[in-house]
Amino acid sequence: MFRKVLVANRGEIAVRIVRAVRESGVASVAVYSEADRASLAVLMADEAAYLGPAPASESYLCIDKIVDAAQRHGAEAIHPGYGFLSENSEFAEACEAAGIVFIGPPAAAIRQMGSKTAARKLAIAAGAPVVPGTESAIDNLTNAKETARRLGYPVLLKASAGGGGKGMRRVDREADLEAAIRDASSEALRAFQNGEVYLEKLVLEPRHIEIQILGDRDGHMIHLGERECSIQRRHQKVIEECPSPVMSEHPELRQRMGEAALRIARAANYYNAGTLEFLVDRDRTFYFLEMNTRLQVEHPVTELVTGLDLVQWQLRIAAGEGLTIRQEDVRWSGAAVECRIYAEDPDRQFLPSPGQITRLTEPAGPGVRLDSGVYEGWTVPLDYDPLLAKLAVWAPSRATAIARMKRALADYTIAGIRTNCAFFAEIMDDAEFRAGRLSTAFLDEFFARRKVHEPALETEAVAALAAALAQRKPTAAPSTAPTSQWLQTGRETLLR
Amino acid sequence: MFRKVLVANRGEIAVRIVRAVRESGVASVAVYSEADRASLAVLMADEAAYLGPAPASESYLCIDKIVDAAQRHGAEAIHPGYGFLSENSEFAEACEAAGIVFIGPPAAAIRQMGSKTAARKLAIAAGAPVVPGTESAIDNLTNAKETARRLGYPVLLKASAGGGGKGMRRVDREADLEAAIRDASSEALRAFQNGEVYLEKLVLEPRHIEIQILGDRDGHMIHLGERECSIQRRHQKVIEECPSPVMSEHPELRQRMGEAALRIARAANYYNAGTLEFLVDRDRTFYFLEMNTRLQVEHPVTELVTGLDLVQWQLRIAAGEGLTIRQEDVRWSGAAVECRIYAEDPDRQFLPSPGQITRLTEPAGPGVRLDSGVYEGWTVPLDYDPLLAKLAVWAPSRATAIARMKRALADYTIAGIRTNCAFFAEIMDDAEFRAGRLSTAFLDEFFARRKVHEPALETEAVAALAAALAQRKPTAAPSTAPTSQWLQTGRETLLR
Amino acid sequence: MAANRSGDTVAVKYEILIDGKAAALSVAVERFEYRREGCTAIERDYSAAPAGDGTWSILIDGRSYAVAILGAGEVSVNGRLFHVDVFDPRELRGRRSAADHDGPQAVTAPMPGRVIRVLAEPGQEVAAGEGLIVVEAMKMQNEMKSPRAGRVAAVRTAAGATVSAGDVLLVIE
Amino acid sequence: MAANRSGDTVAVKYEILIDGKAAALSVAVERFEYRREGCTAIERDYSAAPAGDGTWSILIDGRSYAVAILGAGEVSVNGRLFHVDVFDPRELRGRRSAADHDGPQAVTAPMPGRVIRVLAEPGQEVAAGEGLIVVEAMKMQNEMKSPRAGRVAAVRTAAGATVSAGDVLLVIE
Repeated sequence: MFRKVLVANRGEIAVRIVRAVRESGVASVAVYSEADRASLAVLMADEAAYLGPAPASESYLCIDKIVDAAQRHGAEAIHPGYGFLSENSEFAEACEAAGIVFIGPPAAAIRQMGSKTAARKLAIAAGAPVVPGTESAIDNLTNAKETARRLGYPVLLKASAGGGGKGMRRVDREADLEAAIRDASSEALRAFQNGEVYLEKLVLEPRHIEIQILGDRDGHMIHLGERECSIQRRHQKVIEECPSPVMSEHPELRQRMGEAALRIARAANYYNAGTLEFLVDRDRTFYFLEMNTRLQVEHPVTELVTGLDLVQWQLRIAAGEGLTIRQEDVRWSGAAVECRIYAEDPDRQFLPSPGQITRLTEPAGPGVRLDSGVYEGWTVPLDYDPLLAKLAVWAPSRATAIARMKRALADYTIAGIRTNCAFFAEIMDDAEFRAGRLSTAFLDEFFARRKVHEPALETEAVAALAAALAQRKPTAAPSTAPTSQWLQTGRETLLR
Repeated sequence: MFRKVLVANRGEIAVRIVRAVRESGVASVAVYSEADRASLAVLMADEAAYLGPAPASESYLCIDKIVDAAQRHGAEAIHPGYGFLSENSEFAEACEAAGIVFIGPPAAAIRQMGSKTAARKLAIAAGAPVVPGTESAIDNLTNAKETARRLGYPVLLKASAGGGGKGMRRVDREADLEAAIRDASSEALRAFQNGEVYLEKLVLEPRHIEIQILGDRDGHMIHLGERECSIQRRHQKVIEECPSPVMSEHPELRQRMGEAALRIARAANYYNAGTLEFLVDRDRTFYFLEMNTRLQVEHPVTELVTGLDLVQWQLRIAAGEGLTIRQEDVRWSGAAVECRIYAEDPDRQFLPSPGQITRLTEPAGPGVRLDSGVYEGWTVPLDYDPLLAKLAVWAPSRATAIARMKRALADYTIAGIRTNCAFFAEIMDDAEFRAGRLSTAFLDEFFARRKVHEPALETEAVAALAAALAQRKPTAAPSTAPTSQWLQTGRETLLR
Repeated sequence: MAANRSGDTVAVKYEILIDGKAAALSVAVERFEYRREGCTAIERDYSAAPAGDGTWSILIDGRSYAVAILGAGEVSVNGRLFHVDVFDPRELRGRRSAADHDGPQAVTAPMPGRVIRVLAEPGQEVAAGEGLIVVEAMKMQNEMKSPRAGRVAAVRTAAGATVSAGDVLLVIE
Repeated sequence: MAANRSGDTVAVKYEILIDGKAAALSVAVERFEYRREGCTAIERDYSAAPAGDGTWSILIDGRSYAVAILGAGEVSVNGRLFHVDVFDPRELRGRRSAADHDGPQAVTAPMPGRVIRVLAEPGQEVAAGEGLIVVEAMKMQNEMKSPRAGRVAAVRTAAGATVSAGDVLLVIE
């Protein structure tokens, strides 16, 4: 095992990895931008290295600064987390060139899977089904229009270098195609320094289900089953679970998708942890979408049902140890659900809500796992993704897991900024969600059918009473100046 | 299932039960004394009932007040938790008499096991080995001296109604017997309103291992394996784990003790959850000690390795549901360790440290379970047991669990009062503990061999620097007036 | 108890705007009255105990409410959110009229962030819903659209500028 | 940074009592010197960033220290506890002499709690280690023993009394 590992990331995932490194008896080095000087990861790590100003382009995306930090601190390996440089093959190569182990797959596999079009070709060659679409990036509008007509609207624009829904646009009519290509391409350029976009047939109301795989450098590879990630907003997952409700009804689907995933990963000579994303339509036909050549945000739900620690396995595999788990050893027990806690306002089109956390009370107790990157007094920077924490629960059954999640959400208090906790509590009560009838259209449909239940008048009165009491106790609440501003802005927004 | 359940307890266990009740879709009623008006359990429960002044004798020990509260609030059942009235057969009878379900075993079993001497007789009849000692309570000094001589010193004085080490004394010489009986008896009287004490041979350096059992009202009963609880101070468990290191080496012992436990419990016509405590000597000979006819403080370690929720099963069984788990269904996976976080000062003979918690940062993340009864700003009353929270961890192996516990302890910050967190961190590093060489003498031996490792001078300097910086920021630390007083007292104590 | 500590013995009256609905609250020592438009008023005895900074345990007839003041007018009661503003009458009237005047109208930043693009110039005629300014925060872009048809009277920001929630970015007349 | 904010540009000197050992600390802007009895002094550049109330992140040459002020002179550094008192020189001298005088000596409560029994009377001769008073808190009894042989000069409490840590319960002379 390594003696020292540098964690090239920030926020909750940096904390999660620092913890795994510590639990493996290895020293950890956190990195930080100006905005993250006192981040939780910096507090928890054994060492910390300054990268640069707040913008990621000057800190967390700087290959040279990170490799230099690893060398200065004598780190033998670098864990990239997710996002930032995690799927950047130049970074993986730069690490190896500097004699530092990149904790992830080989650079070649990252590059191949990093191009969605190349990944599609590989999957087709490996005999895995893919969504109909172009094999290559859009070069000019005429060809694009032609392809779109061939596939038939609606179509989906996606960034070749993409991920996390950035550079992605649904296009319903040819008239919108040009503008959509412009926006998607410029967004992709900003996000991935690569403006290439391509076209895909839009599969209607599919489930988004992904397969976790894990392999060692000697070619032994297994799958750890699926994660249902259909509940998304702006192509960003917000709720994930394992098992997928559809797998509970049709267990053979897990095996079939698991085998398809392994075929594709083997074709790429893959090792370490990776995830293959699929769309599953109403007939349970599945299409390979893309491969994420890194740890996923939602990996905890897999850890909760399998009892395996993916990050600790990533470390062991990168250190050259063999994967000692055989496919038949993998057991899926109970049900896990995860909610992504974002600094955003679900009542106002999920607008980001950075700022200082003035008070924090976190959920705990039986079956609750919280992976958080914040603390009371921390100021959530506006420079990065709004993910504050991942709240995951495990229970013997999905129904109990949902009840437990509801309980945990009610125990979660984050003051000073807006979060989506109360929004998740509503979803936990939604009949469609409880029935496991999920698709990527879930949230749109939810908002359509959503009716805010009139609270008991006494409950409402208590809210008013507390607000009045708080006014008498200046210490209790922040100045109400921002209040009026926010609410006014809110009302205007709603008028639009 | 019930519609509403009253939780007749306080602190972390009241919170844990309220959570289980909520997750079962049942309404909860918390109870509170004057000292607990704003307790975490009151905050979390759907309803709350006032019992009386702070002293337990005027609140949590008042059968009539609690039964009355349950009736006023329309609760169909009462969960007693542990301690207080949990092993009081009159309470169980009073509930049934009032038409309220007592969530626990039948009153007869409580009464029978409540008298240690009766329990011994039952165990002997059931063919389970017991520690040599008297069958009956001490009536006069002469007989006591005679018995002690027969058993041979050292002997152990124990309260017939006892539990948690109250009214317990080790006696090494006849000269000390009289004083020991007086102290033990008066302590027992205060704790249990019953001054009866009896004599037992002291088994030297035994392991304290207990077996968890669970049975329904139709006579189906299973055991959920053991908990190793050897690490105790003042006969109070402080660290518990499952599996016991001795079981890992000798798996057949779990089965043998499990069967003995079931024999005894069946002989008492027991149902619901219960625990049978045994002493295990160096040759792995085990002796039945006593039965706790209630939920144990340390139940989480069993839940973590078996995946079963004991409190939710207690509710179902009390509601008349059958126990659907067969003995062969029970699986023990991985390793769990629990530390009892007390408001006490381990550097000063574990003196209690009540007071206000000025800041609280709780551990979380993979494999960490925290059952806590406190929050930031809460004032820990001096009227009750000093247990603040139970920190439990699960991991695939005992070694990883220990590393994880160390990590979690480092992430735990409780300001304003003293706790034993740093003390536990030391034990996690202890070679004997890591080797699993445990006995009830563990802590005494630990203190004997304990050497405080000189910190790096830079680390010490950082402590001084921070204290100096804090002085410039009055907000950061409480006034230093108490400081000097504490430290002075501390020095005097150490001079004694 | 909170009411006690604040030391007043007669009822204090507040005008409340709760999730957009107007209400009147009158708080005396451990007793309050609440009348909300369209509902019959309720009167209750209550006990309020502080439970950490910005948090209270409120008991009404044995029912337990855990209340947290989240700031920015947000109040959580047993995990349910309410947007509450507490005013004195004059302030409230002032607010309400502000909503429905139709002179020049400000387009304000809905969130803290950075201005990515300004899509309109002073003097330009814009249609209702036409894009005016793109603000980015936390990797999310948000296009400010014109609240109504009109003319751009002034642009108060520029590409690259950092803005706070509520800042006026542009004025339509 | 904390040093910066406190606004002083010259070094500030402190006398420290840390886990019973005396030390001298001199703090300048982002640089400190620490000399503890029996060790060679160390001098370091540091960065201190506040990380929530009473908590700091302190970086020294890339090494990260999470520091929490726990109150009552207790400081936690990466989970390790230190008992630290910060004095000015005069106060410190006063303290030290206090330890080893042999006039009347106070027996103080080691913890907040209630007095269960008083075992000695004024005027009574007591031996070193003889039990004087029993205090109970959180279900635990603690017997205060005589620090030395002597005579009970005064009893300052009674059975049933509630006491705070450090209260003088009894005086031996």
